[in-house]
Amino acid sequence: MANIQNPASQAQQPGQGAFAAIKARIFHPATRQKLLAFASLLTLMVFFSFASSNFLEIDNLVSILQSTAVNGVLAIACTFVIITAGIDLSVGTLMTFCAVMAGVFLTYMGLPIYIGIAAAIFFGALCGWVSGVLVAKLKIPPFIATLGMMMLLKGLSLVISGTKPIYFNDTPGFSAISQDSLIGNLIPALPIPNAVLILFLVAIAAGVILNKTIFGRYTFALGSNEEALRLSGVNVDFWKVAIYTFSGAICGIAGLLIASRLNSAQPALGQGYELDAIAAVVIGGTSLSGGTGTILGTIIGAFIMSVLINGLRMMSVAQEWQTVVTGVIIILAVYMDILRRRRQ
Amino acid sequence: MANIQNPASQAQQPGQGAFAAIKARIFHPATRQKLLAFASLLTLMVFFSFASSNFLEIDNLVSILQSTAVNGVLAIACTFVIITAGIDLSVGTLMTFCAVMAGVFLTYMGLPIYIGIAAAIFFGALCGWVSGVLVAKLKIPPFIATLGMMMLLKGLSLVISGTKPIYFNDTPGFSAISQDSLIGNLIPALPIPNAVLILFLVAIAAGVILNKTIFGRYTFALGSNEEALRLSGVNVDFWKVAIYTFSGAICGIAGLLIASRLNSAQPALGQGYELDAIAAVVIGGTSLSGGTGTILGTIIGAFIMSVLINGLRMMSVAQEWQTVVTGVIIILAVYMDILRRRRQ
Amino acid sequence: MQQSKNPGEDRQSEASPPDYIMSLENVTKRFPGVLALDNCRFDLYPGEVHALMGENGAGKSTLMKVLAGVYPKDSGEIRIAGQLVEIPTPRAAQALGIGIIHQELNLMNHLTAAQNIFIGREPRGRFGMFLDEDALNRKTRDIFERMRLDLDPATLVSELTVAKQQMVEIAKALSFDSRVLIMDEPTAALNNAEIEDLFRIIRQLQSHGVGIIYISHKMDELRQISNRVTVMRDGQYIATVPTATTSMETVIGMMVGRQLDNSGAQAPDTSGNEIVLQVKGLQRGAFIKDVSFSLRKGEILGFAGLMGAGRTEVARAVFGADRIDAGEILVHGAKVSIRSPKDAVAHGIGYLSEDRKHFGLATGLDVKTNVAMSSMNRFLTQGLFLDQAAIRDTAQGYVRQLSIKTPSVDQPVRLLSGGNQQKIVIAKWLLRDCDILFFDEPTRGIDIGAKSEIYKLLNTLAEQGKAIVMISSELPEVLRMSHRILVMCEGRITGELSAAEASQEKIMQLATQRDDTRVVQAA
Amino acid sequence: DEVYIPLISKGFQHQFWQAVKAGAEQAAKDFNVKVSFEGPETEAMVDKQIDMLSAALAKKPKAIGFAALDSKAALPLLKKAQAAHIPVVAFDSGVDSDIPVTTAATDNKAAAALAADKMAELIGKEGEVAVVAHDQTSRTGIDRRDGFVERMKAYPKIKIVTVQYGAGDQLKSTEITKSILQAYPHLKGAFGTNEGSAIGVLNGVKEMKRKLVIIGYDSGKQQKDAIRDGSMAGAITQNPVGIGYKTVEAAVKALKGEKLPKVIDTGFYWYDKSNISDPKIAAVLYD
Ligand SMILES: Nc1ncnc2c1ncn2[C@@H]1O[C@H](COP(=O)(O)OP(=O)(O)OP(=O)(O)O)[C@@H](O)[C@H]1O
Ligand SMILES: Nc1ncnc2c1ncn2[C@@H]1O[C@H](COP(=O)(O)OP(=O)(O)OP(=O)(O)O)[C@@H](O)[C@H]1O
Ligand SMILES: [Mg+2]
Ligand SMILES: [Mg+2]
Repeated sequence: MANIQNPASQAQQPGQGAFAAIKARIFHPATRQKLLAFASLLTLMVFFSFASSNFLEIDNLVSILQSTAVNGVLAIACTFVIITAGIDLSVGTLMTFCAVMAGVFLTYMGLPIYIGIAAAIFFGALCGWVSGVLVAKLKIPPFIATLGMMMLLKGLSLVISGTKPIYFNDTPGFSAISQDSLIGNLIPALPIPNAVLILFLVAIAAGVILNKTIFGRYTFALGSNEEALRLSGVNVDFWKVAIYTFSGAICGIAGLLIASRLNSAQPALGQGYELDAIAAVVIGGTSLSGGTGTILGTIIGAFIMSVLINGLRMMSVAQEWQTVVTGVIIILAVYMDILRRRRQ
Repeated sequence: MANIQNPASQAQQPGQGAFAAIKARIFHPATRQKLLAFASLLTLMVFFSFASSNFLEIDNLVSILQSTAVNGVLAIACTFVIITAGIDLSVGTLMTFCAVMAGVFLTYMGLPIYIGIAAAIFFGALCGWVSGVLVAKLKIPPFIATLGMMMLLKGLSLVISGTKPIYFNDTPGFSAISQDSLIGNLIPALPIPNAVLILFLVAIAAGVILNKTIFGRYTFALGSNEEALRLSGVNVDFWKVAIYTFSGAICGIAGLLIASRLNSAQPALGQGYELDAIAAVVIGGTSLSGGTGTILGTIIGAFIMSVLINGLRMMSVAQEWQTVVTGVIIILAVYMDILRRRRQ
Repeated sequence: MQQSKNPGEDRQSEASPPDYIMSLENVTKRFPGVLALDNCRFDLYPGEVHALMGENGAGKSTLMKVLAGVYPKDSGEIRIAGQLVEIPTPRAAQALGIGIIHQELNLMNHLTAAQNIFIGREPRGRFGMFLDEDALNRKTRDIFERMRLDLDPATLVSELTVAKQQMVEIAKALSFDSRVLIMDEPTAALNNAEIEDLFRIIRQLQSHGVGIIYISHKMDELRQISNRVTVMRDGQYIATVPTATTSMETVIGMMVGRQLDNSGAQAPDTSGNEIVLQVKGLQRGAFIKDVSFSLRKGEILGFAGLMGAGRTEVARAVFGADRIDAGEILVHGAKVSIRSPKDAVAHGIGYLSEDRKHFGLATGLDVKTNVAMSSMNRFLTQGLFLDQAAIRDTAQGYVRQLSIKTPSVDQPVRLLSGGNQQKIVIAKWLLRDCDILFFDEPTRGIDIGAKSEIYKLLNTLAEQGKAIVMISSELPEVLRMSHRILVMCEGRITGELSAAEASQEKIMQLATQRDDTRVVQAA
Repeated sequence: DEVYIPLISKGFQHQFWQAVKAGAEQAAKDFNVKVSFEGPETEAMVDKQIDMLSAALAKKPKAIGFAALDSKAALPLLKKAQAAHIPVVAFDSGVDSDIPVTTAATDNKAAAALAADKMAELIGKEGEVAVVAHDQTSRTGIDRRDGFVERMKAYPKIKIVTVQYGAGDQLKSTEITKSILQAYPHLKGAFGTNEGSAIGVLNGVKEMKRKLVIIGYDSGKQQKDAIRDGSMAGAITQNPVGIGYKTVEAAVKALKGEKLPKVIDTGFYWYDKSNISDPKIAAVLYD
């Protein structure tokens, strides 16, 4: 709505020449937005590199990357749901639930590692499917369906694990999923952990799915006008369930990442992670009212969050002030995104 | 949207007689809905009174009432914002912030009690005003604006209190706000604490404001079609800010209630409370997409939540299972509400 | 510059004579990529009905929104009663005595009709604090009575049909007692009887000296109601002419810049063709009562009736958008089970909704996605990926074929004018290539040029062997296009007319043929 | 009929509380009573704990075990218990009141001071040290932080460069540790004030491939493994099972009218590679 009352002050001049045309291509709204989305991130990084001498060291950059992995993957999962104008509060505890299920198959049952991986993703998809059915078939608002799922899964993780962490010591190679560095083995100067590699692979796959496939197209259409999509003869419920299922499966990957990183499934962890993930998505320019969004934006949003937290820690800012600053920056980042859009 | 596809099976029969007319009045949708909203609550209460012999004792009922007070008041605050199709994630930490501010004025400065009360409400309104400006003027989505405020206020509470609880021992009478019983003094058989009295007073005031004043009218109109309201020449931004401010002031009252109950301002408390409050609102039949809602429903929703938790505790259900059951019941309660509406 | 372009114009004076109640000079309004108003002008006398004409996207609504304080103008002058004014907000417009009925409905669905009408001007009761709901309903009832509208002021707007909602919008505009009243396609959703009522009200306002700006694509209305006509094209002012002395062909010529072919095609005989769709005993609550009909290949079957007759309901039910209580649907002679629009589309049935904003378009998405919306499967490569280039080409093809006015196929649909949006819905169903097509008010809000294109299109589709149901509340259109006409009233089919025997009178008679029990009530 | 004793703790999801619960359940079996165990999700939720206490009192228990998050806030309910002649046994940390018949607790401050002494010893009494604490506002969090920080003042050449809080969340504590290590390249030691924090420190150090003296708190499989393989220098353990057991035992004794000491010190121990298998230590550790 807002940009309908677009003040016309920035309107183009009539009679553009060839030069103007070239300029227009470079400053094409879509291109410009993507470039500008980096701006907040870069501003933050420049600021912190002045504020803390160690900030730009490779080790620290790697650890920023590493710390973005879990939130980044969760944020990608959320992006799909949010583009459909839904919301998913269960991503954090679902991640934990998947980690616990991997633990059940690997540690309790002693099955081979790939079964554990498959189990995490399968149970993620299964729980996503349940949320999807609640939302699509029973018409329960996503906020409530996933709030309920959040609590349900939190409880189940504790029940299944007996409120004890499940360790993966008996599954050699499990911790490598997240902690080893395939890239580092090839290029020693870039000791980027696999978790980050997985984040980027998931992001690329998600980006392709969102932009190049029918699944992605329906994701946008659902968020834009569900009824119109239904009346176009599309099985809206099916696709909605599919989107939640897919998003759940991605949470399963996040579960593997965190379990592998901690070499254990920590059943009590997870609540609160959903807010970080949603914040990343929205900072990245995806609208909570649905119909728009990009994976690239989400990734940038996730990096803004982790750079911010890392930088404040590097500056040894007191924790209570870290919270204050994070709150302010979240608002600011989204505000800048809004200004950017309005200008177009 | 949903009621357009209203299945016609329940359609009225043509040619209703006088009898049918009377029946229709008794079963008038609005009346019936309100009656039915109690049904879930009563079902729960009947169930628990069989499951636990102590459940129906006056002490326990009073303790249920007492434990509903804070969440009930927060849920009332949320109701206004949710009816505008917004959301307020900051209610929990705002409540805490107001409690801390009361502590600053009463304990740190030693001012008289009514100044502390005024301060809590004033700072609640002030913070609500800030959220309102972020949402209405800067067009930041309510989810993000209030998420940012949630973090900001959490941090500020810690900063101001020096991360220590502020006790109200030097303010005699402060604990009476919530813990004494005016009703109990009059009718000893009903030792209902003042907190509950305040909850009901706030509810009645909120109900009147929502249904009988222009403020309430615009609250509904905003949630129903903001653009139409704007085109009708109403200063939409002003009213939106006013609604968030009002909601903030109610959070200030919640802050007083909790501070008085604990005889201290606990600066770390508050996060997570917003989800309980929102759950109560939605269980009470207010739609997250805005435009509809009742205070009575919200109160019933808040009672459903606290009866549930109390009942499970009385049954000594293991805590992890309590979480599971709560998740399921939240979904069920909302689903029943949806079924009920669909039937109309 | 304007004058040199428009030698035919009869009022050339630069300054606004004092008798203008309102005048606009050189108003320009630019949207990103679109020059919506290009030095446009307009003026209005008290007590006149001044029609504003132009093709879809000509800038009519934009001009009116500038007047109503919705959009700020980039440049230009607005005078009210000779006084230079700025109109930054809708409130300012109201204060200046400008009332508007917007082209799109702008109602708050969760509020009652009365609450909508007086939003922002609620009568207050005691202490000026509480709302006086009784006074509100009383005042609303007065307005409804003036309009001869039979509607309970306390009905929720969401429970009203589009037509009734439009009446509420009209009532709202009337309630302002404005000096200038803008009506942007007020009759698009109304039937003849309602239009008559509206015209009666307009004449009444006229006699009280209210100046009325009237936008419509229905030519016959202009004849009936307007004193002068101003034509716009591409955001520019073309000319102003008195209605009485100007032929409609001239006006149309100024609008589209060419002559239109208006000859009605001779209805072909399709009675021997294969029956592709047969509906038997369709029943849905109180809305559809025992509706049966059949549709042949190559046939255009008109559905006529008054507002709320149940035509939309029938189409939605056959299309699977609503559940039905009873009834059989046969496609190509075989009984089919249609439980959702997906099933319907799978059986080759398409449905163009009468409410494009809510049911037809994902307005936040771009043109090409909307065109491809129900045919995505067709653009799959390797069963997974979408062939973006093909989607783009296809969409561009339709933009050209239907003369859709849009900067590119990447433009979000919500930025297009109403008529162009409608064309995109049509493109969507053309692309889907269904055998059976329900067109529900296909020309609602469409300009005369585009209308004749759509008629041509319908005829072509029929010639290609498609079976078409055309629901329309414009009788001339039904009469002109249909090979056969079904008339509905209160959920039943009250009669069938062949193209030859059909006439406005006959249709109206069937359309008001109520149930016996009801006739007594109505009398 | 059966004697019922509810225990209201400060939490339930952490291993520590699960061990307390296990001790309480053991005692319940030994003394033939019924117990229940409940605590809020985070140690910030003072009012939720009070609701729990209130519900527990409504169940008309014979006695009650209570680990107050904020004892002043709980006072009205404790008075109510007293009026109903329900003996209250405080556990884990004290209650500022004379209502409890006894208190079964660890002196967290002294325990953390011991950790500081060990740290000083292990890093050679000089250098930079960091604290990753689990909470900024809870009693245990504050006591362990302050106990450690205050004792370190006795070592002038040791500098505590930063205290950060990770909510006992392993992942958050890992990230915090990594940024601390990055910001203070010369760090010689780190103290994690509970199990989650300690594991976080351990992970962070491991991921940064650094070598430093890590001291943990509480036990759990990962900490025990780390101490065995030398990546963690040692840790403080309380006796959570003992706390749970002693709490129930004291309640039973109170019901029988037996005299109880004002404080039952359940003790704390330093354990490292050398004594981890010692039966006395092994008995107070949990997985
Ligand atoms: N908010 C907007 N942003 C960008 N372009 C717009 C906007 N509103 C209108 N336009 C464009 O301005 C032009 C004029 O639109 P307008 O709605 O005034 O046409 P109209 O004459 O009312 O057409 P119709 O008869 O179809 O209603 C169109 O090209 C339209 O696409
Ligand atoms: N969702 C709904 N809830 C209640 N009544 C409805 C609903 N939809 C339609 N109706 C009623 O069903 C009847 C048929 O309406 P329908 O829209 O089919 O009429 P129509 O002949 O298409 O007329 P129109 O010109 O208004 O489109 C009307 O009386 C209308 O009030
Ligand atoms: Mg228009
Ligand atoms: Mg219709």
